[in-house]
Amino acid sequence: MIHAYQVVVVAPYVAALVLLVIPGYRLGAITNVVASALTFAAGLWLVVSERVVSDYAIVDEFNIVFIAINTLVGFTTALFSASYIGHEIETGRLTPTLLRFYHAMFQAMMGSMNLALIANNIGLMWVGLELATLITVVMVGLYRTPQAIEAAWKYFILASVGISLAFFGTILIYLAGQPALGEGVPAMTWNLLQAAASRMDPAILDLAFIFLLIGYGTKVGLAPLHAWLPDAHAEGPTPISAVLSGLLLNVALYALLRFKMVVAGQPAALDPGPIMIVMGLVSLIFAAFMLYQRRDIKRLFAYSSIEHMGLMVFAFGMGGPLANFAGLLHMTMHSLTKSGIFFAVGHIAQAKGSQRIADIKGLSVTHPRLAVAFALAVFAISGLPPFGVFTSEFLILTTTFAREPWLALLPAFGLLIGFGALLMRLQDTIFGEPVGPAHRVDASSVPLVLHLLLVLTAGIYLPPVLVAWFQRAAELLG
Amino acid sequence: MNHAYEISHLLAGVMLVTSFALLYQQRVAAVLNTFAAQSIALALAVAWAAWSQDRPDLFITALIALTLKGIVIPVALHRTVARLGIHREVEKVVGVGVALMVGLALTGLAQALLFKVTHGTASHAREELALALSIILMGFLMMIVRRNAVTQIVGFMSMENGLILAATGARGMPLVVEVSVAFSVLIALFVFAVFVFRIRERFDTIDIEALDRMRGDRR
Amino acid sequence: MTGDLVVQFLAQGAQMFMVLLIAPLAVGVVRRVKARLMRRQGAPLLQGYRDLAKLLRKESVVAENASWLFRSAPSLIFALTWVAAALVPSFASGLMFNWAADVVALVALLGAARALLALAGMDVGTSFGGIGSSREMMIATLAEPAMMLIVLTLAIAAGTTRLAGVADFFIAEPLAVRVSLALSLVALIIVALAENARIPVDNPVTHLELTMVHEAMILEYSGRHLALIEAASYLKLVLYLSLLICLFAPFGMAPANAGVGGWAIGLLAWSAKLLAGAALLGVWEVSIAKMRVFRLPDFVGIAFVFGFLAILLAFLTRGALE
Amino acid sequence: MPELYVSGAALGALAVAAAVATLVRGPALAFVYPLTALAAMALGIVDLRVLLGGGELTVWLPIGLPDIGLHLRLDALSAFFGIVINGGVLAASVYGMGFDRAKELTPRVEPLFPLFAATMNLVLIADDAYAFLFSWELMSLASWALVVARHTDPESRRAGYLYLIMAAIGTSALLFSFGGLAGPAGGYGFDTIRAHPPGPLVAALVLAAALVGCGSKGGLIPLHAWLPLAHPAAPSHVSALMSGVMTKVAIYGFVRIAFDLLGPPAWWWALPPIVLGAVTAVLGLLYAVFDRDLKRVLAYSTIENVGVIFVALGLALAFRANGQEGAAAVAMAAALLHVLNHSWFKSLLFLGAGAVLHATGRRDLEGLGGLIHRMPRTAAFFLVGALAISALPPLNGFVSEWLLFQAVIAAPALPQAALHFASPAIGAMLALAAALAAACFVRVYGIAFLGRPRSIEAARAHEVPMVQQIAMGGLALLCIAGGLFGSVLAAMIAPVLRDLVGSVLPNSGSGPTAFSLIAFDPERSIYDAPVIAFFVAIASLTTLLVVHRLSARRTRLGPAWDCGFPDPSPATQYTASSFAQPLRRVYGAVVFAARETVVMPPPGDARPAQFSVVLIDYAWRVLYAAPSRAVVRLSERLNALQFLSIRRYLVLMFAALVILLSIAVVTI
Repeated sequence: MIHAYQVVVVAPYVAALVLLVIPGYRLGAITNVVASALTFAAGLWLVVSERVVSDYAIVDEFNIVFIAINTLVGFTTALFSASYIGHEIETGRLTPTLLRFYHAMFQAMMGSMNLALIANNIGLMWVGLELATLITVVMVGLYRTPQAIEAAWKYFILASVGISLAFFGTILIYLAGQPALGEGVPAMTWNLLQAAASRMDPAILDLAFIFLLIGYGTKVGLAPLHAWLPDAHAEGPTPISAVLSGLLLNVALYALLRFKMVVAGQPAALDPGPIMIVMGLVSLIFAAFMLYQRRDIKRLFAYSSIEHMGLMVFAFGMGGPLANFAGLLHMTMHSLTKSGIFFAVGHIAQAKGSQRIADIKGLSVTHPRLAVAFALAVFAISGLPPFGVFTSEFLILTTTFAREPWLALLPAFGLLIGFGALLMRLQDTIFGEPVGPAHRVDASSVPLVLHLLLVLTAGIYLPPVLVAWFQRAAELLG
Repeated sequence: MNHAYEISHLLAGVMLVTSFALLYQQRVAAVLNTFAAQSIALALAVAWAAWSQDRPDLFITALIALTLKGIVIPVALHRTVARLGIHREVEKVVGVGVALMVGLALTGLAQALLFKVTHGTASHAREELALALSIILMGFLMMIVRRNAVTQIVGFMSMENGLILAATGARGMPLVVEVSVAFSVLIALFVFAVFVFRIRERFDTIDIEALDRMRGDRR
Repeated sequence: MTGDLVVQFLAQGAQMFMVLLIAPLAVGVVRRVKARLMRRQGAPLLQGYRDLAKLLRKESVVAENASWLFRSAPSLIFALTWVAAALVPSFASGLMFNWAADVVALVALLGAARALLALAGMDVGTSFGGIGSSREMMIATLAEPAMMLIVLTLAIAAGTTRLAGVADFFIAEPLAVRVSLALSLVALIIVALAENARIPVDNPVTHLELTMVHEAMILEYSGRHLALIEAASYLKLVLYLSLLICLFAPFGMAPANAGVGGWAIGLLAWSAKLLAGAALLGVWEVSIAKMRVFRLPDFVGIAFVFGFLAILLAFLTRGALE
Repeated sequence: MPELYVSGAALGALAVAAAVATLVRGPALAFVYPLTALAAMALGIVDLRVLLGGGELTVWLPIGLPDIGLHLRLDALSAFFGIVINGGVLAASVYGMGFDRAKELTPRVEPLFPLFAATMNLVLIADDAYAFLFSWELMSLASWALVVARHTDPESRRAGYLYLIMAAIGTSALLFSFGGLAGPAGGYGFDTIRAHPPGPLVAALVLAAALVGCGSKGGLIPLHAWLPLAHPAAPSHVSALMSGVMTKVAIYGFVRIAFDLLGPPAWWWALPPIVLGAVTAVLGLLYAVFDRDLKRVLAYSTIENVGVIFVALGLALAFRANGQEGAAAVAMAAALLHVLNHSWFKSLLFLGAGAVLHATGRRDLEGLGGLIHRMPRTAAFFLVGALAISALPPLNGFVSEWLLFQAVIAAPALPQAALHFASPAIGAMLALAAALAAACFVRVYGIAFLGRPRSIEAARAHEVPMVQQIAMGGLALLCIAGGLFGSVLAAMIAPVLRDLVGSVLPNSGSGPTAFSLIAFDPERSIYDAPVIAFFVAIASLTTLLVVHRLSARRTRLGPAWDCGFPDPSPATQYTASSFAQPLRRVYGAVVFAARETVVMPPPGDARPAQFSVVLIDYAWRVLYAAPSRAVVRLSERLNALQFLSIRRYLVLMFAALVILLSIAVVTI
């Protein structure tokens, strides 16, 4: 009897192998969609089937949401990419061989991320996360333009250093857990570590958390460890940007939070809260200012991802049931919205044949529907109602003000600065007299609409079961 | 079996010394030799751990360390260096003296951090851990105080030596072997990447400064 | 009872017609006094009545592009001013509709008349009208804050904004908060000069473009329209004079329940005081020169300052009383 | 409870209208306005029933925030503001019915119009912080989209940008104030908040945040700069909504927070609203008096009225804090009635401006003139609005103005020195504002409607469609009726006053006539509009009669007096700028450092003389231009971090690591 979580992890890898041998990119694209649909189905099955805690796999209230999101966005992205990537062949940016490679890597990446999410073993999670990272490195360099290769190289070096530091942190966690849990696998198992946290050596925990914060923080894209993120988003294929912002950052943050749970279990250890608050605020405000000078629309939204990651880290740093709840909600909403935005950006790039903001004007005249969808997506990410991001930002800011009135000014300041830049760019792109070419967009708009609908629903109504999961996870996060 | 610790500490100490030597070296060739020495020391340390903790699988790690990092990569890099004709002085960002001072400070920091560790198995392993940590930090330092790609790769590899050391020092830690393999692959990719860029002649030198001339988003 | 009501009503009506009746005479007095002080023969005292009658008889010339507003403004302006003037307690404080005479409302009624006049001035579209209207409104913005301060002082002193109430209060205790009252008296006089377009704010007899204010606004009017506007300005003068009287020299005013006899006395006293005030105005006007338009802020500013001082002093004295 | 279903249906209808309008195109869009009008009427009737019938409607839905849900509540206060809102919406939609189906309907406006109306209603009935801010921000968003409807015009893009940014700032301020009210436990329901009023320090922060949040939406100086740009940029019937109605939503927010949620006030809470309000009142009109764009003048005068309302609210706070409920009732009545009145005459004026824009295609006063001949009805209605907004009796503007002056006159009785020494200054500033308002609107009306046309368009102007005249006429009628029967309105808002300040105005039965408006007690102050109007009517009738009898009836039409220059061109008339000149000399030099420069060519030189005026807007310079420049400069500085070499990025990483490690060393 195989269990859903096994399917969720294994299916993509199998699909990857299959895709490696399938000739013809259309067939490959279809296979990719089918495989992702399968994984998504398995994810849903996982949601409804009972929770799992085995030596190597864990599925609890905390990660179930992220598995669901992961498989869902994986599916929608595959859908988008299937209708999008053909265009790349026509424009000659990709060869069929590369495209076959692309599809295989896509599945492998999804599988690795699912592995990282489901792993009950900190070593296994590390492996999964690093695998996903290295694959994305290759994907970023896919176009083989100088810029793409440079972005990939930068990503590669920074990520490798991050990997090493994270691994050292992992070793330290093992060392901390070893006395309590004995040698071997148990000392690397999430649920046991969490349970035994109070009996661990605080000093080692602190050291471990710092290394993990820097190591995984590099993947979360916290300033000043963010340098790889904008270029990687800008130079890679758009579907990959969507997956990067929507999923990989989340998975990295998920890892960080797991470790925070462990550290939170040991009162004697250094409180990670202030550190996370500072790093979060730095990323938030820094990214907000960086938005103003952007000329590449994908890089623009990459920086906005940094901004929102900063806000989440800030929220988790604040801690407490309300802020943690808001942080988790924000993670979910951000990954849905941001991947949706990248879908829209892909459409725009096809419509105008360029991703330079200067070349994009008057969309609301040439492509009214696309313009409306894009505007809605941007408003959603800016935390305006009726979208879910508004809910999370509402909770974060209000509860912060209620607890630390003066501290609340900083995130609000950052968000306002960021909103100023995004709104400016939005108005530049959708308003005014259209310039340049206005091609027909053949990429499917279903994924974008789907994501917008989900975010909209969340802004108006949060299903109680979701709320229950989040609240449970929030109290674990301390 | 107290001497087990002493021997492993001895080997770790040797590695630390080699790290300092790496910071000190002026010429690429010498850097590579020193690194080879460090890797061999690592191999010995791992082998010793494998024997003393009787975990035969660690011998694989030792073997990898010895062959790949002790011999193959240094030789390969020697070739490259010769081919690229950059075996003269390595351009440094800060002087050797400063680098060594910073290295000392980092070592002190590492000691101070692990001094707090009080109980559990960790406390036995803590000196070794401290040494590993300082090796890692100094590898990182080497990556940022040297300007050319080969020395940076070496820096990264000595960082990773420190990691393997720490991993083996942690008694009974699973996956060490797999991870060491993974890291070797990573390094292979590193070296490979440099070669690739060289072969495709996208970048006429492998000085990393040149690798990122065309940072995106210019006007 | 009903008879009493009728009498009351008649008394109110009487006040209404008294002000109308006496207005031209008051103006005549002013002019006569000025003339005499200038060693001129001067027009007879009743000249004002003659002027009105003459204007009413003349045909009125209206510019082609004048609108209905231009034609209907005069009667409205006249009516508003008349009502305002009739609301100020003159010879008796407790008349039937005395409660309707709220200071704030009174000022506002005059404001409405002024706005209409300014609009009428701009209707034909000559630059004269523009000059007059713009300057008139500017002067109003200077005068109204001062007026508000005066009202505030009185309200603090008397605890009401009903003119009759204020008058009663001053009849009852004529020595109340004297200093601040003196100050606000000066302020009110200055405001009155500004509002009535008298020297030094404006010269009612000039027709020199650069200095005209009120005359410029009504330059296009003639015949019966002009008559109404002139009458309105006469009434305004009477209004301010009797306002000054009822606030600062209420003695002789008949109390609420005084019969016809009391009213007669009050009437005599009031007319005497009114004409005396007119004469004083004449004296003042010959003894001072017209100011340049943009010196006015300084002049009316004095009223503002005095009004403010008056209130502060009122606070202090009240604090002393408490 | 039928009201519940009616209002639900009406709101639903608005939503449906918005949704459907996004799908249809062209003339079909015209259905929006009748539907919106009906919905607004229904909502208004419900509000009226609740206000008069007492009681309240409450709804709870399991959506919105988890564990809290969506609370909706229609109490007396919401109902009163609901009447204001829906009255404005009704007028605007009736006006919209007059649009030319072929030319004047665009998918950029019609779908958002009902949405805008619905969101404003939602803000009023929201009974928890989330619902409130949700609909508040949605309202901003809808109005933003309406502002940028003419998107090809860079000016309106700029206006929209500034507007939405300021709206976001205001919303975050309100987020803070509700966060303070809800407390760390997150009790976002208003009933929870009422149950646990915050401590003094938090209360102060909440009040400050609320003042920023609502002030920025209402245009309180110095948060006003967006308003004169955004309100005129929208289509005129939307400008009417934004200026006449949406600013009232902002005021509602402040009243709800300061009088209802925040618990018993401290006396010094009154100072910020009073001071800011008074400054806003005067400065707003000075801006207006010097501006030459018809719609922008109206927007600036909106700023002034908001200031006046805030002064009244501040006084009400002060009186209430000192337990003087009677005076508090007077001040509050002044505020609420001014809200109502302003919504009427400002909507009327904006619709009139829209009519002028439609008829002539121009907004600049210098190009208008003589419209009273070409569009007589519009001119008449606009005149009513202009006189009403100048607070002249017997129109409605004066009723609230009178009550406000009564409140100011009562202020010296307050024990706190700060307040009673401030009262004369407040009174003087309000009087100045009133006089300036009169000057401003005499100028607007005299230049735009009177005199001779200053442009071909003005000379060729035509009257607007009947429906639009009906919309304006209805509002004009309301202005007159509200002026005559202000006492009735005051009686209507009694429940609101009782809820907010615990006292009401003495009912007019205790006065001499049935319609006399009484402040404090009949012995103290009475304003009886009907009686005064009756006197004026009698007087003017008698006058007309007498003049008709006595005078020569002959009237001769002749050319205007031209000083001997035959047929002077319309350019010789007084212009808007020249009308403003005396005021500019007196006030402009002080407030805006106004400088006039005249270049006279020497005799014999054919070049025209040049006259130019420079006004400096310090508020803009300091609070808007400087910060935006700072943001850009800082972003340019930071942008260097996008272009570092990999090694430098590694240095950053290393530094972060070492710093954290050192922190660990020192802290553990």
